[in-house]
Amino acid sequence: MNVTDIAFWIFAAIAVVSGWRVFCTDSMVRASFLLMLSFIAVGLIMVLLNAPYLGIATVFMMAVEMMVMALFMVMYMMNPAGLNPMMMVHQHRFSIAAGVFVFAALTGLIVVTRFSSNPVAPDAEVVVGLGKELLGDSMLIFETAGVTLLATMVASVILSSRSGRFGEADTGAVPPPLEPGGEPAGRQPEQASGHAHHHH
Amino acid sequence: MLERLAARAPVPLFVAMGRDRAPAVERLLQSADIDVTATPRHASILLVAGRVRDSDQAYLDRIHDQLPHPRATFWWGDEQGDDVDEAQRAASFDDPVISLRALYRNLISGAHASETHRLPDEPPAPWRGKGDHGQGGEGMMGGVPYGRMMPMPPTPDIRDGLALDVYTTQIGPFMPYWPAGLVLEVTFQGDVIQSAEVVQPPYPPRDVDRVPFDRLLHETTALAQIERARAAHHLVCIARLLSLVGLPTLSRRAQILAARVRANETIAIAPLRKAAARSGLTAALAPGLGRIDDRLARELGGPAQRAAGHAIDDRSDNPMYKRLDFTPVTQTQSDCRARLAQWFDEAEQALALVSAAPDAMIGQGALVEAPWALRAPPVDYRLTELLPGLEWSEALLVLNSFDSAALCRMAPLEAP
Amino acid sequence: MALTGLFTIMGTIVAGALLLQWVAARARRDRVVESQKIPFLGGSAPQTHAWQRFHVRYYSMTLLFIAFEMEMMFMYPWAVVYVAEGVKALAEMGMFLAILTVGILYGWREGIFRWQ
Amino acid sequence: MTPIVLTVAWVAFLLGMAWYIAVLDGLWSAAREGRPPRAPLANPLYRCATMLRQQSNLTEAPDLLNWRLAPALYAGLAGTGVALVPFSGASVLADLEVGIVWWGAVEALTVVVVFLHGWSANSQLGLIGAYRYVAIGLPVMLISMFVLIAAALPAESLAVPKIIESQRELWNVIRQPLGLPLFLLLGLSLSFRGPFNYADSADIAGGTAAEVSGAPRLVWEFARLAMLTAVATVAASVFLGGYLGPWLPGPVWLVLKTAAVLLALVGLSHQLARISPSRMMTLIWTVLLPLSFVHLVWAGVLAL
Repeated sequence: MNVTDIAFWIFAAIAVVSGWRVFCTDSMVRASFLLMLSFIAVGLIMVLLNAPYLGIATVFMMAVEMMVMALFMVMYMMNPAGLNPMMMVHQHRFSIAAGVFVFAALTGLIVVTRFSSNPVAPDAEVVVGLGKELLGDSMLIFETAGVTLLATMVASVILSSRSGRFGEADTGAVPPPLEPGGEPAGRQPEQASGHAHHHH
Repeated sequence: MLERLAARAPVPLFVAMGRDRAPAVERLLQSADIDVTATPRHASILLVAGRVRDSDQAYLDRIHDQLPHPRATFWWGDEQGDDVDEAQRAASFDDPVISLRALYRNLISGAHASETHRLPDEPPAPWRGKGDHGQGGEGMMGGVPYGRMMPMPPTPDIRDGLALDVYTTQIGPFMPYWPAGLVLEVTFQGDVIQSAEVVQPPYPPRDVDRVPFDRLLHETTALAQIERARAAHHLVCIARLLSLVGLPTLSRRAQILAARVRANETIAIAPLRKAAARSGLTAALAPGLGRIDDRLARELGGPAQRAAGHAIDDRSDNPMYKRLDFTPVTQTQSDCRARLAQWFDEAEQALALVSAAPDAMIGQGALVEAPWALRAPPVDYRLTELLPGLEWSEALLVLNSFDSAALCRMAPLEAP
Repeated sequence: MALTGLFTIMGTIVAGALLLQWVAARARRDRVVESQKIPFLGGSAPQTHAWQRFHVRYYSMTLLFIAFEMEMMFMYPWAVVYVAEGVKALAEMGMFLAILTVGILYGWREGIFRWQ
Repeated sequence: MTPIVLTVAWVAFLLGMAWYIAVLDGLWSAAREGRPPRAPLANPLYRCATMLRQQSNLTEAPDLLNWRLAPALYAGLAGTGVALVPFSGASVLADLEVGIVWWGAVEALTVVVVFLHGWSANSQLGLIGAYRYVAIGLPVMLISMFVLIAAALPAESLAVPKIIESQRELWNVIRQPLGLPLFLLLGLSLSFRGPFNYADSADIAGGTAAEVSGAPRLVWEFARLAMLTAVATVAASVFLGGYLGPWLPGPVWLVLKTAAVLLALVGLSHQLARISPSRMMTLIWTVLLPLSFVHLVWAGVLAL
């Protein structure tokens, strides 16, 4: 066992343990950043596999994304810091069954797959290769991804932003009914605008 | 070794500002031997400057307990403190830096014992062993986990209507960059103020700024003295805004200028104004931030009224000022920027008047505009209407764009 | 290996920093009493815990940001082959910047770069 | 053996530079206020001793683990930032092929640890600081990505040593003139100083550090200075040619250039007023980011 092997096992252990702890903590912030830790460990394993760009980019992206996820988790989950302990998992039997099944299926796949033994030379210029690929054969995929991301930007702004060119987005909006043709669900807005002050 | 080094550090000091000590404290803070901290957590000595209202005592005790050990209290110019150790007080006319240093040195070496807590060592509500998990909480949001309730139930936000938790708390009276003495009950969603109610009004204008104007009631007073008091008052107001936008060094320069004006030295404000403009002070105040309507501006009077474009100034009718061709300076926008420009303009104008007529005297009882509006009745437009909808840093800028007289009149106590 | 270097310095500094906090805490044994634990609010005490469903004022901006950033991750490998690929890469950059500019312009028009 | 020697060298460098920044801060404010500085060289040490002697504070039900980890991780991240930079042609601690991508990750993780520091205290002022910081820290990151990608174009590599070698003829600061100023703004933001102090400013009573005292605060303040040093070191390498220079040995050049960049950073942080977070966010997206587009186009056209 050389240093790389030891590092792999350490990162693998971190990835699995922190991924499991995500479901055991009460705090949304801790859950988000435990997930980030898990992803970072996976990213570092990718670096060990001689994919430095993909590995480090994973670390980078996951740090940003889990940060944003933490913002939204705290914003919308009751009791975000978990001051009162709560159960973070639901539908226990179904989840256990699904977990066991997926684990078995993936393990089976690993066992039956014949991985090619075509190791990348340690001095291969993988980042250059990646760049050539992006500007070569995969150009169309890559351009499509670019436009898709633009659509994502526009869509996320439309969905999340209240202010806009055409006035407030939720004017006249009512929640959907629980059964077809029924009463709108949830609390009814008192007035159309959100100018209700909090008095006590 | 560590102790010897620590003892030579500037004294980390948190100031609890009582009434009428502000000018002295401002002088004290210019000493390089003092580090004024923004929070008691960073301080070793709690400086109680001047008299604290009886109703502020509980707040003071809480601040005291928030200082980390080793800690000590120092009373400056508070005549109540006669039963206090000699090492921990100074008369109001003394310069306390030497005493403060000695106290701090002894505190670090252990010769002066660290003070114990003043409030009971109890959680706000008993929680140990209660609730489903023994931490005081019940269900998802109920109970008192670790001694406190969870935030209040959601209400729609006044900006974007999202119904999220609200956080209600009192703030003040010993908050940095906060009108001294003011206690507000503020409701937040995130960092935006949803509502604010006055619990305790701020202190009225400080005695030091009143001296020449009070004297004018009974005797003839030099114009120079009156105008210097005005310039100093305005410079201190400017200094507060300067440190609020992250220019502490320029702020200290403004404080030093104010002290020098009071000491009858000749100073120029233009270099400070230029440095502030170069640093982007005006840009830091968003145009339109803290704009007040015309009615409020007229009711507030003083610089706030002139910043709204009304050239109303008692000095216009005074023969001595008339002879000096005095015309009031005004701005038009009536926002924070305009009030800041008004302070600068009036301070510069005041010093110009001093140099134009260094020996002029104003007759006893003459009507001369004070640095702030003197008309007494409270206005019916309140801070409670000015602050909601503002983000926290904006709210602080708006609060600090008024002088203490205007704040006092906008923050009367609600009738019980 | 590069990771060894990163982990050596990270580990050294983090361990040192934690050790310093621990040693200093052991040297001073005064207990933090309950009244000392009250969060600082200028002398006032809060009614409730501060941890709340905190109203983020820039939520739309963060969503735009994520998409923006993902787009930019393509640019790192692109930068490496830029000189070799020449004009093709330059055109590529035009495409990138056009997409990003449209994203910014749209977000700006909808007013998402302000506190909501 | 070499990683250990280099680690010791870099830690010593960070400590020394932190002291240097603190001294500069003292001198600069004294000069601007027009008073003599107080024991300029020893004052930072005195302050450290004071913090070490102080009790470490707690709040009601804080997230203690993250509260204590955040300052340590922040300092550690600064360490991994400088590790990318070679002292000379041969001695680099972390010879990462994708160095500037890791630097991006350092920026992203910095946002995370600053947020954690403010969140963990369970106090409103800390929360305000933490959330404000995220609003500014995230978009500023984009600017730095553009600037570093522009620097990678002529080098045809994402590794910092290669970027330095590409400057043998001409430093990037001349070739890509907008890069250094934009990167310096990032430095102010990463260590939240002056106009970018949205996390720990005085209007929120110290913000994320409002409830921190004693040794944890010392580590936090050190980490801020270490991060500023890391930014300056990377800036010195990416824009000013790092260890390249005549007559003097490479490491000396690196230290000198870093010290010069730090001087500029300290000056900037004392010189500019802070605007409200909302307007800063608008400014970054609508002015600074388009400016970095222009920068990239400039660098791209020039590199062909």
